[in-house]
Amino acid sequence: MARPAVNAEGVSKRFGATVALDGVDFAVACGEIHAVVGENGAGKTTLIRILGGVHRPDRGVVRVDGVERHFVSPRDAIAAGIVTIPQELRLVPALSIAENIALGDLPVRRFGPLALIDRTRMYEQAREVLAELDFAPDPRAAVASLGFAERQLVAIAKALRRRCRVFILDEPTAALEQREITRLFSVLARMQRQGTAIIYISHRLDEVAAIGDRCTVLRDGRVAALATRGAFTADDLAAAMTGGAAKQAVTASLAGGDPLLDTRPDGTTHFRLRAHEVVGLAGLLGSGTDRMMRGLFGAGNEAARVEVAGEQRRLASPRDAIAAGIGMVPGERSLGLIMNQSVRDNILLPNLDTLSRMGYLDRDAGDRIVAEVMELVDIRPRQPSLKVGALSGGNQQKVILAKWLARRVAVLLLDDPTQGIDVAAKAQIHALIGDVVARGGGALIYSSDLGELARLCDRVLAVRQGRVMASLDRRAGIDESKLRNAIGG
Amino acid sequence: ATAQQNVTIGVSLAQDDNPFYIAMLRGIRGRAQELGWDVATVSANEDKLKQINGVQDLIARGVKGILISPIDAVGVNAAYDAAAAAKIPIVSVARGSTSPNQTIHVAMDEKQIGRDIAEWTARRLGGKGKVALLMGPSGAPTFRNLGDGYSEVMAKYPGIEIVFRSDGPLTRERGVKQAEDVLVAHPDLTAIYTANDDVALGAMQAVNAANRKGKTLVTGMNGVPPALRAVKEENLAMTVELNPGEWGRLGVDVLAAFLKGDKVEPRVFIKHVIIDGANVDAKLPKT
Amino acid sequence: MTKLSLRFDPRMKRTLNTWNLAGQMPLLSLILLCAATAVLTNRFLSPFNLTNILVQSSIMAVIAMGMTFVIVGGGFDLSVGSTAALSGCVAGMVMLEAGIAAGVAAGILAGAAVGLANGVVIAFLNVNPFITTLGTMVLVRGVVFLITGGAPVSGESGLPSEFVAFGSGRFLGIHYLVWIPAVLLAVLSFVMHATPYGRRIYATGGGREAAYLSGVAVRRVIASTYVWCGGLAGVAGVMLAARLQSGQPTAGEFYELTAIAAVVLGGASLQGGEGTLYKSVIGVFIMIVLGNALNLLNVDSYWQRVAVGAVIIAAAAAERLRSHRASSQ
Amino acid sequence: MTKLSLRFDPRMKRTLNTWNLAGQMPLLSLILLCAATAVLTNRFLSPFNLTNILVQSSIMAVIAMGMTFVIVGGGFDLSVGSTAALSGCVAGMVMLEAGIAAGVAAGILAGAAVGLANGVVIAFLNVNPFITTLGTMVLVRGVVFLITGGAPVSGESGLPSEFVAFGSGRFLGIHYLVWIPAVLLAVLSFVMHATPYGRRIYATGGGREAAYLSGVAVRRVIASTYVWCGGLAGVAGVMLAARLQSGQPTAGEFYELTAIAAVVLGGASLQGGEGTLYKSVIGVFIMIVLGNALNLLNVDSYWQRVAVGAVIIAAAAAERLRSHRASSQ
Ligand SMILES: Nc1ncnc2c1ncn2[C@@H]1O[C@H](COP(=O)(O)OP(=O)(O)OP(=O)(O)O)[C@@H](O)[C@H]1O
Ligand SMILES: Nc1ncnc2c1ncn2[C@@H]1O[C@H](COP(=O)(O)OP(=O)(O)OP(=O)(O)O)[C@@H](O)[C@H]1O
Ligand SMILES: [Mg+2]
Ligand SMILES: [Mg+2]
Repeated sequence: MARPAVNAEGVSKRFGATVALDGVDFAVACGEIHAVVGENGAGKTTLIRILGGVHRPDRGVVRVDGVERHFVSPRDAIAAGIVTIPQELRLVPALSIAENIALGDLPVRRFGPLALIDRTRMYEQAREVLAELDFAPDPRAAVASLGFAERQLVAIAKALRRRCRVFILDEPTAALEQREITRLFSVLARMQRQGTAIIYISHRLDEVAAIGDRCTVLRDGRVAALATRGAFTADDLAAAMTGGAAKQAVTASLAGGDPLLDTRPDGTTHFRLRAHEVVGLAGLLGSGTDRMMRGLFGAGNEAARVEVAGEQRRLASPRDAIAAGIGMVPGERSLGLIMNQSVRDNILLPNLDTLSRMGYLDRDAGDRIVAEVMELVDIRPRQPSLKVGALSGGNQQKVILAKWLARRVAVLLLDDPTQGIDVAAKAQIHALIGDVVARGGGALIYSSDLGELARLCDRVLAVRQGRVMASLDRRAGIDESKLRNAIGG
Repeated sequence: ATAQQNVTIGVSLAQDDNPFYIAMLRGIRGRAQELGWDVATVSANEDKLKQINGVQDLIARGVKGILISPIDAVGVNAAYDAAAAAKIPIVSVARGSTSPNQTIHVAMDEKQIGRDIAEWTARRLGGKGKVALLMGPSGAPTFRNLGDGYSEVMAKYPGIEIVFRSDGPLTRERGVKQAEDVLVAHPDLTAIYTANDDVALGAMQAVNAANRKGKTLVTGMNGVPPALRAVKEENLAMTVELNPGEWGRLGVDVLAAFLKGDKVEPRVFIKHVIIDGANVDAKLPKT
Repeated sequence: MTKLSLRFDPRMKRTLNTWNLAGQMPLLSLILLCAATAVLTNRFLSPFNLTNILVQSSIMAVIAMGMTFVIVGGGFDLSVGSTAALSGCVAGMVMLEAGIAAGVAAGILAGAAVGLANGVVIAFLNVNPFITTLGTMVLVRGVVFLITGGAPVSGESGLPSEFVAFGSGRFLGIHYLVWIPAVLLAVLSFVMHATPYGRRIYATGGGREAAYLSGVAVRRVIASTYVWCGGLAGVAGVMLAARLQSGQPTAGEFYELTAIAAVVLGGASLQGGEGTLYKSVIGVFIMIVLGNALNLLNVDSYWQRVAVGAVIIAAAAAERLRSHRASSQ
Repeated sequence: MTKLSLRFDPRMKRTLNTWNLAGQMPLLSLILLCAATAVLTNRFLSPFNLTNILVQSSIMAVIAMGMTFVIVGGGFDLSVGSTAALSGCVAGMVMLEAGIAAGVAAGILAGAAVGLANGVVIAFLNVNPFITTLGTMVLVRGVVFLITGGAPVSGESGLPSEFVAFGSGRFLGIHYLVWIPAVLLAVLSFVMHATPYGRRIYATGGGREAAYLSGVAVRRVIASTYVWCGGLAGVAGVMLAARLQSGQPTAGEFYELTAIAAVVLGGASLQGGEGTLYKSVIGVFIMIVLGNALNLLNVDSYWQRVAVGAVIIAAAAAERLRSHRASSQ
């Protein structure tokens, strides 16, 4: 292997009592794609944040081209040619797409000492990099007007635009469709040929197996395995990550109970969810699945009129929906959780009414429920007083599910619930959905991963422009390619 | 028949939430009504720029003359300049200005009032004791002058010591709080000077609560009815009657004389009267 | 993790864990301040002065508790000073006509009504709380002057003597004025921490969208915090009228800034979702003890301002130490 | 999309697209206010009165521009009023000793120094901006009283006559005091919209973390906004001294609230990242025209407060119409 472009030697990092990294060695060479995988909370993000100048290691050193460097801020790392696409989307919603892409390095025209923004060039550059991803929004539109996955593309474009020697991607594909992923990979391949060192973090192990030259597996803050291309398969990685064999996802039960949720037969969006049934929503970026989901939860612009368990209901707010036995896991975690509050408070939030004893809160009952559901969902650490913001992504997602499981809702609306979640946690979440369905509930699930839908669902509805265009039934067989055709991908 | 075209005069108050100015405005309005004049009022709430702006607005409105209680002797001179430029007479009432464009000043002798209060207090104390000064808002010249007059006289009494001195807003609440604290620091305090009756009434409460009634004299200033009642009940040792209503009437009369073309002295003084147990009965509003 | 430990309030547990320094900065600042003053003047710890401090703090403590509701809910209220003045004057006017009980009730209701107006505009019309309550601050002050003609409200012969006596009276050796915030603190702490409603306030302030998607009626919760704030400002206004033996139309100026400062010194976040009633009260004590100390030490009133400004900043900086580790930037 | 259209500033384009209503609420409010007043009194549109309005707005406009920097950067500044008083007094004192130019420079520098202190504490010590600038507001006022002894600064025979003349003089028929904000508006708008530095302010206010990860020196940017704000408050303080023909230690009280109200009326978000200088100036005009109109109409000063409060809330509510669609709940 060539000389590393950047490497970490024996880096350790603690956050309070948590040891996020413990003596990790890591290196990436020019022209190499080095994948990093590991369970949620294994320390992947912490590692690349150290390389990117966000955190300073407690022990160990970072070298760039063999020279020891002590980055004080991301600015230093960027100046050294290390550019990162962070895991949590970091864009400025009020600024335009082009400004976000150029931020930190705005193109200027100089008039003597005066440097003015060169807007023409800024828009051109934005258009160019966005085109590489097959994405052509108006670069002058505000980022706030974009959907979650579209913002992900902008974040990628932003990093692509920086000429860099080391390119770090922290779960860039978590919310993306196959089409965008393919585009991204071809861009990465080109950069690789040009000699860029690439660090690629993902939970989609087949992806990793496909593009990684080498792969580091982190477990509990240590390097559990380091393998080169050809020497590992997705299953090997899963085994190394968890320290044992992973279960594959469940297959759904046989469908067909009483109708649980029936949208008004207003033509194109009509569908029905029955007990014991998992229905999928599939759609491309901007197809409106998220709006459909919010609408059903009473959080759309207009009240939803639906039949729940055979009863006509008007859902004007999430409160109405919850009262009708519906729970939703939103696509963005920050919408599902109050980050600076404890796991306990978050889980109890939708359950407060049931814990009210003549106006006051039954703490003991609350604690029992929290303990029970944390056990059931396997939230780690089992510490109800921990702030949710300090949990890893997978555990955060489980907390959102726990809120609704504690309430025993009949209908779960899940907007990309396994996005950014490790294989083991993903299997657990699938199992939990299975449990809900088994005890007579129903689930409506959107996923950016069509394979997941194909495995999980009894029926998948293909959505385009907010309308249900087709319905694929499990009995007729569902597979990824059929789905892709149905949604127009 | 001469007042067919109604004359409007402008009034610019330093504040609109102080009983003194409220009473003064009432006097102005009363006298103006007798003359068949209209009154346009603006209030600055102790903001100098706002006072200049208000006077400009009055000029824009086309008033024939302006009565102003300037917040500062220099700071609002631009208002006087603007009036002069528009050839409108501008009469200071109560507070005064250094502006050459001030037409007339209907004034009180602030330093002299301060001296009179001090003399009265010193006599009562027999030339011995500890005194606290609760003065007016920082930077307001009237209250600085009052305090200076007061301190000047007290300096002549070796037996009297000023142990506390503080600026603050003219509110009853502040009177209570600061008097409470001073009485902790100096339990043997013999007199509290206050710049205003509201402060005095607050200080008086603290004195009574500390069981110092009669032992710590509280003096007021302005002569508002509740203060007169307190003097009557011997809770307040004395206050000074300024009769702001009368003051306002005088201001209108002076302006009227000037507009008629009569000769008026540039400074017209209003009398102040010390009110204590001896003469309070005559001053109490009849019930 | 044993079954037993689950029965503890996690909040209490966290507090215990970190008692030593973090989270208790406001209390430490207060103790430091008191100790320094006690060293400089022996009168500070006299029973008489301690009583003073309690009484002086009482009114602001009630206002700061109301402000805590609003700030925890993610809002802001500049109108509390004007509201207190309104309540005091309304209470006085009604009292002179219809007796003490009616007066007190009217005063508190007037405050709650202002709070309701604020709450509706802010929560349901989505107007910025800063600008809304700035508007009500000015507007309500105008209303106070209009109804009183700018003159203090005390009638011909003063407010009813029982009411005036209440302003300086004691029960078990403690002023009534001090009992009120003490009882309110106990009751309201229960509301904030032990009722579903209280938890919803924290949730709404901590993440409005997430709370909404969890079925919290966020608008109603937000509006309700302003009603608390207005109602408590009303209580404070009535207390103030008792203490000043009159309804004072000019009372309460700058109360809003003092109250917000106290709440922030008590560790609340103006982002919402954080804050504790008793710590806000500690914040009030810091402000009041500081003023008391400077008066006792006969510090020049100009230097007093310098000292107050410096201490506010220093106390806030000390409080930052606590959250320093928590925030990465 | 043609090549040509790319050359437009997108902001302008966006503004044009939505000109009809959204985004121009402040201007519409102002026009409505002017129209209503003009109907009620024919004196409103007299040249004398229009000049009045311009001069009256000038000083607050300068302060509001500084406040816009801070608010766009995600901050808050309560200390501008005290800072303006400090600058006016420092300018006066230095001017009496060392001439006009030195005085003006000293005044502005004093303001910038206060801003720098605020900025360092807020950006680098991470202390809450509300509490920090509340502290400086009180502290700086104390300093002003200390250096002036509480008395206005005008020397034995007044400030230099050229300086006083400047306060009422004109150039091309327009007051100098009006030229200053006009020129500043042009220059500073350019800074905010056409330079990378300006965009970094928006980015920092709109998403501090994102800006930080993009390599923006967020702390330096934030600190710099306070320096602008302090420096511009310094300019305003010097203008005020010229207008008041003296340095006034008590000047500038409540300016902070008026300035913040103007900026928010101009559509800025107290969350940061949004706001435009010229709209903040429109916000100032709304406040000043309102006062002017009420004076011309001889509205009682108590009713004036009621009207000002109501209009502030109404204008803010109108401005909400714009962003209404954006907020989902
Ligand atoms: N700022 C922080 N404060 C406290 N704990 C933290 C912080 N950042 C990370 N951690 C903890 O460090 C551990 C490693 O986190 P890290 O984000 O690196 O995991 P990850 O491998 O990226 O997980 P994921 O797949 O969920 O993104 C976790 O236990 C996490 O809770
Ligand atoms: N999001 C963040 N995560 C972690 N640390 C942060 C973050 N934001 C700021 N910091 C801390 O702030 C410090 C300074 O940040 P920043 O680069 O904004 O300051 P600066 O003064 O502009 O830079 P410099 O001092 O290097 O010139 C960094 O060293 C870092 O520790
Ligand atoms: Mg991660
Ligand atoms: Mg740095």
